[in-house]
Amino acid sequence: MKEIILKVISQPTVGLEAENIAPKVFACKSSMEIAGLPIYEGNRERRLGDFFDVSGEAGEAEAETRIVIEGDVRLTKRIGQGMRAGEIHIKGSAGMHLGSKMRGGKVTVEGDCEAFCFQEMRGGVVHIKGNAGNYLGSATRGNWRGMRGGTITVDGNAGSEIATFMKGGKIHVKGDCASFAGVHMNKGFIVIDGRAERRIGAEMIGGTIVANEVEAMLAGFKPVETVKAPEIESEKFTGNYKKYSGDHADSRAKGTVWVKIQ
Amino acid sequence: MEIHTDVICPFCGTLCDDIEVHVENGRVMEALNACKLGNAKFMSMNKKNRHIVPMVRGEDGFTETTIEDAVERVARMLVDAKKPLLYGWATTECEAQSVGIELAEEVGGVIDSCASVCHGPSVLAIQDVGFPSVTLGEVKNRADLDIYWGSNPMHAHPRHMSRYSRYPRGYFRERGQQDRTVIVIDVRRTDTAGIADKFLQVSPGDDYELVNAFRTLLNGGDIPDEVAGIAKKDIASALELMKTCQFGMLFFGVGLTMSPGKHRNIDNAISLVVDLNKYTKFNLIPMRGHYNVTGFSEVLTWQSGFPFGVDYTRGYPQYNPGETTSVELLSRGEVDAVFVVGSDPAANFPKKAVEHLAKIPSAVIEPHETPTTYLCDLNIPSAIAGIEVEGTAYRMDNVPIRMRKIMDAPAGLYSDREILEMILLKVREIKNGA
Amino acid sequence: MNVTLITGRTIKQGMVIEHKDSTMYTDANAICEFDPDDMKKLKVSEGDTVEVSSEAGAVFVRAVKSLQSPHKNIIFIPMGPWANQITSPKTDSVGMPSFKGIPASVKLAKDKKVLTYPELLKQSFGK
Amino acid sequence: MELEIKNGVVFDPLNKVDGEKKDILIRDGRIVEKLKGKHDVIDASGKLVMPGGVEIHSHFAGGKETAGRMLRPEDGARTVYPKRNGLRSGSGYSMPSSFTAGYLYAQMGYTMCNTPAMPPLFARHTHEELGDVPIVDKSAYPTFDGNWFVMRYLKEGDPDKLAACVAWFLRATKGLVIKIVNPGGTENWGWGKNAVGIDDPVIGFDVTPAQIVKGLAEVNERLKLPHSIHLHPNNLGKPGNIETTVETLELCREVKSANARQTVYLTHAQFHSFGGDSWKNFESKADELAKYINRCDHVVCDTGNVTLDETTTMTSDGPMEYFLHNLTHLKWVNKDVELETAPGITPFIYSRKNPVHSVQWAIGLELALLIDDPFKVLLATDHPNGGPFTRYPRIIAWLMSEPYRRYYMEERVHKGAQKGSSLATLDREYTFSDIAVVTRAGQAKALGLSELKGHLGVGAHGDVAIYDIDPAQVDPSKDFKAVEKGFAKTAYTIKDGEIIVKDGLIRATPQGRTYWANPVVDHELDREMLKDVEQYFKKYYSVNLANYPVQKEYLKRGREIQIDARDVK
Repeated sequence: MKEIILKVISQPTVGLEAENIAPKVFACKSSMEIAGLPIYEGNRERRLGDFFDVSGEAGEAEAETRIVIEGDVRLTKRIGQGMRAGEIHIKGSAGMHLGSKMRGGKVTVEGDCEAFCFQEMRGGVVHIKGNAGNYLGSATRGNWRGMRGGTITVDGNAGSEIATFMKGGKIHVKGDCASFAGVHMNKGFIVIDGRAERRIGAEMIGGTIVANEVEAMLAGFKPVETVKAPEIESEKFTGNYKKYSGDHADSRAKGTVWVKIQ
Repeated sequence: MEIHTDVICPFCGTLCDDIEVHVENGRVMEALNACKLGNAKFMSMNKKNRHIVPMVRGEDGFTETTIEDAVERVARMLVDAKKPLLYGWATTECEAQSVGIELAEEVGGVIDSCASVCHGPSVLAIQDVGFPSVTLGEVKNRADLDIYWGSNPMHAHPRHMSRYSRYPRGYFRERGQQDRTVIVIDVRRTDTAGIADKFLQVSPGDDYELVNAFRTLLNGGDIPDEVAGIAKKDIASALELMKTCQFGMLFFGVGLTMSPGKHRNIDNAISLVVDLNKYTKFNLIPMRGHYNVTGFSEVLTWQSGFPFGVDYTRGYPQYNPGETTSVELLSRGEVDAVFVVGSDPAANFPKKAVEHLAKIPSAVIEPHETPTTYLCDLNIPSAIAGIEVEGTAYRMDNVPIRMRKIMDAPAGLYSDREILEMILLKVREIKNGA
Repeated sequence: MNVTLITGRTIKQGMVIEHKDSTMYTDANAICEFDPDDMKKLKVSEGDTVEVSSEAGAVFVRAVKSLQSPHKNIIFIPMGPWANQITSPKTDSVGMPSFKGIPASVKLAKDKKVLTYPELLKQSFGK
Repeated sequence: MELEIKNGVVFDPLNKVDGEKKDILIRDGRIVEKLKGKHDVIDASGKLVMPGGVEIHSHFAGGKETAGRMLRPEDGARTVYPKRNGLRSGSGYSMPSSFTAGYLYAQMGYTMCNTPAMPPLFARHTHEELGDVPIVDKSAYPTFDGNWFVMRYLKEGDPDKLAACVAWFLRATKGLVIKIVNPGGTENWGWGKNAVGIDDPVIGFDVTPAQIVKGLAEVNERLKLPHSIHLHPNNLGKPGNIETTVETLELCREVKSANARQTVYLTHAQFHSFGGDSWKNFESKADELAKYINRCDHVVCDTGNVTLDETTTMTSDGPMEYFLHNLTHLKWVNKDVELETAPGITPFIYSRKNPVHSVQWAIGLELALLIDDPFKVLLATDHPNGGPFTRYPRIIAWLMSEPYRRYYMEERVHKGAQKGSSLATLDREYTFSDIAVVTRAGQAKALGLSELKGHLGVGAHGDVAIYDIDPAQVDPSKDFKAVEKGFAKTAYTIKDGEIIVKDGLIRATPQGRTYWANPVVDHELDREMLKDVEQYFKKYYSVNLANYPVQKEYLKRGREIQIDARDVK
């Protein structure tokens, strides 16, 4: 795999839209060509090279291309949108819509990511070493088909409404999770190692959530049983867990939430 | 004396269209049928010292300028900006809103309305789960149960209950009030709660839990003895009223959209209403605040596909509230100019958002002095829509009504639409010249 | 005293929307409605200045006895520049700030002046 | 302004021109025999020339159309149209926004579009929005299915006032056509109920769907309206509904036509041609409907083709949309309109893998192929209900090519379509002339606007579509892809003699006309009827009568069709 390095020169306050920062677009291009790619600063079309020093070499194909971003790109949106293969490594924090509709490949973020990242993801592997913003791995506005595949791991905390309308794949949050984790979830798997704020699994009709601790369970969740060291979605968990079914606010509810008994 | 009948009140989303206004020598003498709010608006037409001339901020405060100069300044500000925000639009007519949308598209900006800090969450909820609704005449003719949740019409929509819900006689409700039951759900015992048959005092921020409890019970599940500060038996008995009525209505206000959970409160409430349709006829209507905030979302939707928070910076409409809405854009510092029409964000936005507004180039079209005219660099006063200018407005239930003109604006004042058209023309001139 | 802050519309405020340049506007908006029992607890009387603070900041407003009580531990400030000194800009990425249900605290500040909006804006934004 | 279109291969069925090489001359917006002076020339050699397309039934603008867009930002985000070449931007796959809809229709060669279900109370909205649909001429059909005045006069047996009242509503809403959607069912939906058979009672009004249909059909002819009643019968989309459909059509058999045309227009016939009694034994009854229509002269229908897309269903048939929502559990909009009607909306995904959807796909095509006279079966998808109007080129290709249909039957759709329909046995292939009928000439004729629209004879509007298809070179049966591509974007679209589209690109965006009917009845009768209207308004509507009628300002280029109906006394 070959590597292109983008070093941040500046980040304009109005932000950038940079769906062109993606392995598929970079593949087979020279660093000069890459620096010449359009990138959008508000309503102005600019060049990627105006904001990033480009070095290295892109691969012959999407799968052969790794992009390393050095610096903080919190204000750059849409990096890796729709990627199917290849790799993106951000050595800082990432902006909105990172990896949205991603189907494959690998994304690593050393810092945090903003809201609306990895929406409607279908495949690939994501590792966020800092915190993730609201709507991580969720559906876009109005869509009832959210994340369908792939895995996202967050070492820190995650914001509210992660995995809305989830239909598959896995999200693992090693820290805490704000409210409405897995709202309207249908299928898929969420694991929260820390504490989940209230309204976890709200309006879920399917899928599975495991949490170490919850602020409160909604009335629509019915305790089913207590299980010692359960195996959930082929993963082993240690300790005692209380299993709930819900959210029975919806008559079709077939979701499951497991909460560790402290 | 001129007597104008069937006048439309340009105040709240109830959009009463039965006002009789008496005008003598350019003064409003009376506004019959209007509520306190409407009356105050009509009477404010007699205010002295209205600004006629645009004002521009200089080193020593504001100085007067010509409309031509003001138009050119706004046009330049918009053309120079990389991401201008065009905000407001709830208190002007659809014809002006339409020009505003064209202007936003032309300058590649973001256009957003007061909906984003009012019923925007309701729209997000509708987009997730739908919107079983009716026009207000259906309520008047059929409803035997009206629920006001997180809304206080006695204060915000004073004639709502007398025109449509609590009091009127309808085709199938000949006895008026006697045929109807009213439930109020709120965090305080509001004045509206005072005239309700049943009041549920929900603990602040727990509305979602309460809806969840209603739905769970409705679906045959069980709930704890108390949810959201309300005893199970009270929840159950309110639910029984909902299930057994012939035609139920849920009117919900910003008490739900502004509380923790925001759009999810509405999302779940809508689902409750959908569920209730298995038992009886049940619908809902949001209590929209400003008289034409609904009209703006209609016009923007048929023109762009999306109802508020539309970002045209890429030349096509993009919509993602939470990203493309005003409070984020301002508090994240993502916009570099603000143009306000028919709104008062300096009064209505949290301080952090206003801080950025105060820093960047800004302009406002507004008939009166407001915190926003105080903070903006340029003010263009305009004629008052719905009184001095005719045009379309949409009621809270999306019914379009043509507002009447009942008096002339003071000489020298233009309508919002005319000013916007001048700016649009100037923008095109500048762009073509550049 | 720790309270939950609710902001919202009132009929009085609606009646002065076209008169923001007058003292009526300050009178209708720079107020804080209390549950009467809470007022007793705080030793606040009608018309006293109180300081309300939240994570976002602090503001001085006049105490008013709520006519829509009881609402223990809940205070109400009409929407406007005063309330918005202390409302939260946090929108949970949905566009809507938190105007209701905000954790806040109140204390009596008898000798403090309630600012008019130009004074308030000048103080907050330097303009 | 003069224009000569030279050497094109012209299909103009209303003037019996069938693929002849012919020049079309346009002066001052109208087709003429001779030009006077200097003029532009379009060389249409080797190209297909047809009158501008006429869309008789498409939900492209109006209150529920906008509610549908608002409901589905995900549909908006799916397809976006950037601002360019002086055109406005827009969005929407199944439900394009207003400017975009006008551009897309013009690019396909359409020059008139009619929006078929306007709740009278929302007429102002519809006209505001129509003003933002550029290029095409247009009209709107106000709905009368649950109109309280109509039901009251039917019950009281007062056909004169009924006629006067319908005339008043057309005038007040600036509407062209009497539209009926699920008669009686939309009023019953006010109580969460429906009317599934034509004799079901309407709660609180003591009338039946049959009375509403028959009564309005008679009024329609007494008022001598250009079009017949435009009918969406009870029981749409339910297995076995063919019975209701035929019964409903039969109600209008004896009604005497005032304008020598059909007395009932059955819209989206596909949705009304279902057999079986559940989704399990669901089957096509297109043959039965076709047989009926072939036998009689009082019915014209459109197909209501299903195009196998993800779309947004929207109709004034509120109970049907609720039914659909309960099948799919997808988000659902309902919008009952006081004293009038009850629209609903829900997204729908027609899947090629689904046997029912595949049969529905087949039914639309069967109808077109089984009904002998193409003037009796027009092409429409009930946009966006069966699929977006942008799929018309594909439907045209299906109709013209048996191999293309066979390919779909065998490779693309569920095998259930072979069992549940007769499509596999049909080898009829539409000619270009047939296509000209089902996309323009037939529509214009059925609408009663064939003096001006749908043909290229002298006096007609100078609306012409020129397609890059050479009938001498292209065999539609084999080259179906070329047909599909050719009909997607015109080489030229000419509207009122002005070149609007060239090589598929929009070059001008004039404002089209809005047609509306104004039947003038006896003055005394009108006054008597208005007294009732005033009383009802005060008591039951939520707006004042004075604020109800649509002001002329809302029609940017209104065209009143005044009709002398003073013999209605």
